[in-house]
Amino acid sequence: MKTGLTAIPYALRLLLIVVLVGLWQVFCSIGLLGTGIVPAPVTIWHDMCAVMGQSASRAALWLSLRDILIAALIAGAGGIAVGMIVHPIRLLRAALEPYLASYYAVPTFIFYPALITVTGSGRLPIILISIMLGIVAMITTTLTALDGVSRSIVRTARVFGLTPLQNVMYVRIPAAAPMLLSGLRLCVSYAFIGVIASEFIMSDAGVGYQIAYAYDNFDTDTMYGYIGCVVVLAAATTLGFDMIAAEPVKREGA
Amino acid sequence: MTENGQTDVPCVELRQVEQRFTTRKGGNVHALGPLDLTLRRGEFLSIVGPSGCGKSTLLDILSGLARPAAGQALLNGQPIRGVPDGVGIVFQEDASFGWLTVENNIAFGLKRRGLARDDIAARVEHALDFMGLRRFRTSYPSQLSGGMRQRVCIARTLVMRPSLILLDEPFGALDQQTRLLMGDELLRLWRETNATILLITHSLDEAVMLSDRIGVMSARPGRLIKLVETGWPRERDSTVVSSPHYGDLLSEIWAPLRAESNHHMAANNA
Amino acid sequence: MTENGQTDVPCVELRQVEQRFTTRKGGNVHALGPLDLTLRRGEFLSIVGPSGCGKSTLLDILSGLARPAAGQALLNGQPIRGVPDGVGIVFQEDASFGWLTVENNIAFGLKRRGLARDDIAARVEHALDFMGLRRFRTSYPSQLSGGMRQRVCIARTLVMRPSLILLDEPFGALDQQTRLLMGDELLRLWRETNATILLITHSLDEAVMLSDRIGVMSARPGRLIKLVETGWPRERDSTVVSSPHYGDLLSEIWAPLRAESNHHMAANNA
Amino acid sequence: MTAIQAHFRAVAPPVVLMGAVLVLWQVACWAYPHPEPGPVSVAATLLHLMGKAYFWHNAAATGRSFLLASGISIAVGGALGLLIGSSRLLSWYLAPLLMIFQTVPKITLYPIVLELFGLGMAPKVAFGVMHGVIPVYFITSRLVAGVRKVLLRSARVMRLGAAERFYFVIVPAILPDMIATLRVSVALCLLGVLIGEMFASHSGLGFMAVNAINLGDTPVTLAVGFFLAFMAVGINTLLLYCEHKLRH
Amino acid sequence: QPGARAAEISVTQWGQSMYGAPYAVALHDGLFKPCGDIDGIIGSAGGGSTVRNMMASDLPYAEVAFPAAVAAIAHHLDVIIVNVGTDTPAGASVVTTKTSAIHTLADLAGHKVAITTPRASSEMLLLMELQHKGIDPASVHRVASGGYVQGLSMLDSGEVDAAVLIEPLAIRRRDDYRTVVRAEDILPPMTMSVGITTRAFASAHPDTLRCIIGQRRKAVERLYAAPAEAATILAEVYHMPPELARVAIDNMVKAHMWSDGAIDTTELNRAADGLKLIGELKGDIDWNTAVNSSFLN
Ligand SMILES: Nc1ncnc2c1ncn2[C@@H]1O[C@H](COP(=O)(O)OP(=O)(O)OP(=O)(O)O)[C@@H](O)[C@H]1O
Ligand SMILES: Nc1ncnc2c1ncn2[C@@H]1O[C@H](COP(=O)(O)OP(=O)(O)OP(=O)(O)O)[C@@H](O)[C@H]1O
Ligand SMILES: [Mg+2]
Ligand SMILES: [Mg+2]
Repeated sequence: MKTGLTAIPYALRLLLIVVLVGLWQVFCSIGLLGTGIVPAPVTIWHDMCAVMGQSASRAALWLSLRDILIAALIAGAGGIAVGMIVHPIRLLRAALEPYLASYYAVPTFIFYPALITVTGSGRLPIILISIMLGIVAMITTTLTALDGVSRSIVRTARVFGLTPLQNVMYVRIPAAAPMLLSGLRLCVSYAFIGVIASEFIMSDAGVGYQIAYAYDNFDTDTMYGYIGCVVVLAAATTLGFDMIAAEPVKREGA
Repeated sequence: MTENGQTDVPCVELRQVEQRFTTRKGGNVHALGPLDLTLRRGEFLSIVGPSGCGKSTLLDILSGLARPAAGQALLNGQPIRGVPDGVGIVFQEDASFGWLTVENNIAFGLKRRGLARDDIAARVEHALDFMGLRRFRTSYPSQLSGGMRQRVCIARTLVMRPSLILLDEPFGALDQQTRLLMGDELLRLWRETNATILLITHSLDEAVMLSDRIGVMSARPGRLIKLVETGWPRERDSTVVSSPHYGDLLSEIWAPLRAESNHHMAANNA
Repeated sequence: MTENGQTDVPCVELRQVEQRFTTRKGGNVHALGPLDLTLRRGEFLSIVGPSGCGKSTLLDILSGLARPAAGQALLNGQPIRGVPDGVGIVFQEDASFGWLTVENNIAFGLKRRGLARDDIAARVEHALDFMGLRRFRTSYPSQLSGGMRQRVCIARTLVMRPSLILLDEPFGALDQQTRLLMGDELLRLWRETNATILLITHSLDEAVMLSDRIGVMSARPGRLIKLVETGWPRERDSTVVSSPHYGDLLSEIWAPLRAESNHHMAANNA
Repeated sequence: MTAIQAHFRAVAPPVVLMGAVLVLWQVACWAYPHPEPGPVSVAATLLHLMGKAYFWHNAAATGRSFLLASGISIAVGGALGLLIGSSRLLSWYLAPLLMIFQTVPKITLYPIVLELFGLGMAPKVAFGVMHGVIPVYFITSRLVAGVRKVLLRSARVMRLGAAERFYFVIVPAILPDMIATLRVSVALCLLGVLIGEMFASHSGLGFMAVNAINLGDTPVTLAVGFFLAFMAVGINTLLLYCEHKLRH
Repeated sequence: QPGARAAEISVTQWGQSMYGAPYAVALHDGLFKPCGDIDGIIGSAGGGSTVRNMMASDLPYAEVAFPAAVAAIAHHLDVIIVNVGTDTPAGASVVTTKTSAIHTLADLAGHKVAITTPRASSEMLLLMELQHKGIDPASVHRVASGGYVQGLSMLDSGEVDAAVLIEPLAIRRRDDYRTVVRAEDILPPMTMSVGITTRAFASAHPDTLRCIIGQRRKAVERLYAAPAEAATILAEVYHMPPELARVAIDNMVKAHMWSDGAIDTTELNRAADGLKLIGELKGDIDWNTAVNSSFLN
């Protein structure tokens, strides 16, 4: 009963997406949206099915997905760790802060050629670039999250005489959890962008490469098939993450 | 031991303690002192004073959370370095852990200390009853009112059975009637455990009603301008309010405070 | 007009007012009532009650910020719809505007109402003096203590010269000594402006000391369980504390509250 | 005196850190000869470039698109944030849609952008906006939702209209935090503009960078990268200054 | 201002490759002035994106790599070939490290060679070279690196034993590597880049097209007539070191890289065969419909 009630808004949310996609289809059908710009959803759906029907495409998708996951996990964990370490060291933090804030203006993949002379080519530089993209968001969020932990909670931890590790495990991380989750969400989205954009620009495998390849070869159907897959994946991770994150956020009375 | 249960053995000694802060803009704030104060083992001492006079600062020094800028702070004859064992503190602000249920909040310190499960469970049960939190044991702090949350913090401190309890305006979030009841509970607890209690409060009634001694602090930089012995017996509760001595004590601490406040008001309009 | 300045003309009338909330999880909270209350024009009425009993909810209804779920709320005989003219309210939480200086905070409402510059300046000057804020006129709220900020909010409301002043625990952030002084100021203001005042407070002393009448509310859903007439003359101040009648009044409102609180404690442990 | 000291305290740590990194990098280059250039040669290249008119021509092209993109992002994202953030219902339904858009790698939408905006400055600006607008929206809506209820209630009691409430209460209440977090979103606008320049352009720093990459001219690539980094830090510092001015 | 479509010619890899040299000269000398309001050359990431950029442009004329043009035609885009840009694979090479044991194409057997991306022209040329020398393509492991610079990095780190390369990057890095084979030494002339436009534009503005192609031809003539001067111009327009531009131009002049525009079906077919070799092209292309040579004079 209770779960049934709380599921209703989620269902309505999904319904809204369905309705919007339906409208898009209608606009395309009556010619309000030129097919030269974006194809109709039904067309894209067919393209997606065609793409997913090939084992090579599934492999490409899986390859990208795997690396997105690896990058998101490393960036997330690493970002939290770095944030935790930097936070109490005031000087270090003051030194890092301006760079953290302006970090995203520099297109990371400019450094790709320089990077592969160090790392070699293949999937490693792609994963590294994605980590580089995501980790800064995680560090920043961790710092903000730790700032948000109230002074009295930090002091309470001290009064209980916790070891630094206990302090992190039992107080800081749980206290910062709701924000850390939103940071992780950012991390996933950056990992997505990092992996697929790197593949698009300079790789030879993965969904991003397939999109670029199809684009270069005027294979519009395949291209939209892959783009559709990427959007669906993005939507699934976003909504999925929302549902996972909802519980701790609600508990903390946001 | 005197007849009211307190001893003459010093538990805490402050000698010419001072505290200063540097503000972010580089200014210097003289927040406290110089201040001399001796807390006798087993006594119940309250501190009252205008807001911002340095009461919380004083507690930070006693609990080892901050080192004084000048002077000495001794616990059982030893200089206080870091948070000493056996000191419990309840902060002025809400310090409940939002990610834990009420019972897990209360058990937190016990678990970290590695007590036996049974022992933890027993102590938590007792604290839940004691603080009137039984119905909320599985609630999260965000589902409680500010007053309830403060009770959780008090319970979390008391289950550790500290021998020195520092309370910073613990009932600030409660309504007056609940404050009175909680005060009675605190007195009972104090008698049962023989702990030394230092209570900081804004409420003169509370200070007069509960304490063996009351310290009155000046406006910032806070110094002790009066130290009043109430002379209540160890067995007492909020009914002392009706004793004639109560009014005398109240006016005895009210006079210097009123002077301080007026002085302050005047200064602010200068 | 009676000898203490209040009239028998009803200013506010509440008839069988009730309030209910739907929680996010779909539950239903009966927060208030049914409650009947008449506020006479020019009187000073205080409301005390356990926390969470619906006092702030009641104020929301009176100020037109919320519509009651049942019953009627009338101001000067008219149903309250939206925020009526001439009603000033000071909220329980800090409502000062962090981006404005103290004087601009105070002038805010006057400026929005488009008063003449001179008039605004004069009123602000007066409020600064009145509230002891002169020294802080160009400070920003973040540079003030919680108590000072609350004074800013009071000043901001009073400069509008409301005929009905609703105060929700306005002195909560102040220390007791300052509370008493502020109470005296409030009485003076009340006499000068002939406003009707409804004061919500946790402090029984304050209620007894300041009011013509005191309403005692039950635990949630809050109902009026007692209405006590103090009988103080209009010319009064905090010295009434020493009158013998004071103690009687205190115990008269304390008795039902103690019962409520005990009842509540027991219920929480059920 | 103290003002200068405080200033020094704020500026010194990042400068020292950057210095340390550069020195380490240079030492690594000496110790371990590598095709990659060290900071000295990158700095020399940058100085050389900065003496050239075409470099500034490119920088100005990027700057124009960036300003336009951030302006649009802030206006549109801010408006969306104010609108959606002040309504629980709207945010429940619209926020996930926008978040999905945020997660989609914009680069895959390049074909559509080209189709819609053609060539020239428009697609670059569009790319910048696509990168920046959602973060601005998220920040604004989070801040608007976070405006303390009591302030809004005060506004109602003062009988302010909806417009007055926005203008006199909500906007000033969120402004300092807004600027604080805008620092990150305008950086993303710049990124978007640069990506646009890498795909179809004949000017701009992104165009320069991609040419240098394909010509294997690492010093120029890094010089452009560092110039962009300096610009980003500069913009960031400027916004930080505004934020401090606004925060009391 | 935003929204206004640029009247620009699209040239693949503008600023990076030698395809653009005639345009650099023409632009510098104002040769395009009689052709209307052309305010510059727009570059692009190469491949199909140049075709797309062209189609999005107000002046749909572009010089694109031949495979991209073929792909566009094969996918029934509204594109026709109107002139030839370059007709030799000159500038493409296979390089290895100075210390490598690989000296000839035959030595590549059993080794790894970095190509840019699968089925790109770098792979095509490599396969054609192998085919020409009668070496089994399967014996050479082709490793996709993602780009020429990346290929060199892989070579440096020992992940591959050789890498394909093009000029001018090859000239810039010539001291670091040893050339194993140069495409122009093995392969006969074939079409490498072509000028394309849309049918709609061709029928609406035949004069503009004629003008652009004619002026480009003039620029090519100047290139061959005064290479040193052209190198100075290229260095200025591409912001390239003059020395690099000089060597690059000299090499290209020697190989007679730039075509005057004339379309030779044999050369088209040779290049198309290469595309079939890598599987980019399945059937034959009907040059009669894909090519319109009426704008050549
Ligand atoms: N970290 C700090 N930096 C600068 N000033 C500080 C700091 N901590 C406290 N102060 C200042 O020192 C003074 C004493 O603060 P403290 O919190 O001890 O007062 P208090 O007596 O506990 O007040 P209240 O009754 O309001 O709780 C105040 O004026 C406060 O502004
Ligand atoms: N919007 C709301 N949704 C659900 N419940 C609410 C809402 N507002 C108030 N309540 C509940 O209604 C009851 C009355 O709240 P109210 O704030 O009026 O109490 P109060 O008497 O002012 O308490 P306090 O003395 O602590 O200020 C509380 O139990 C509160 O949890
Ligand atoms: Mg304090
Ligand atoms: Mg309330």
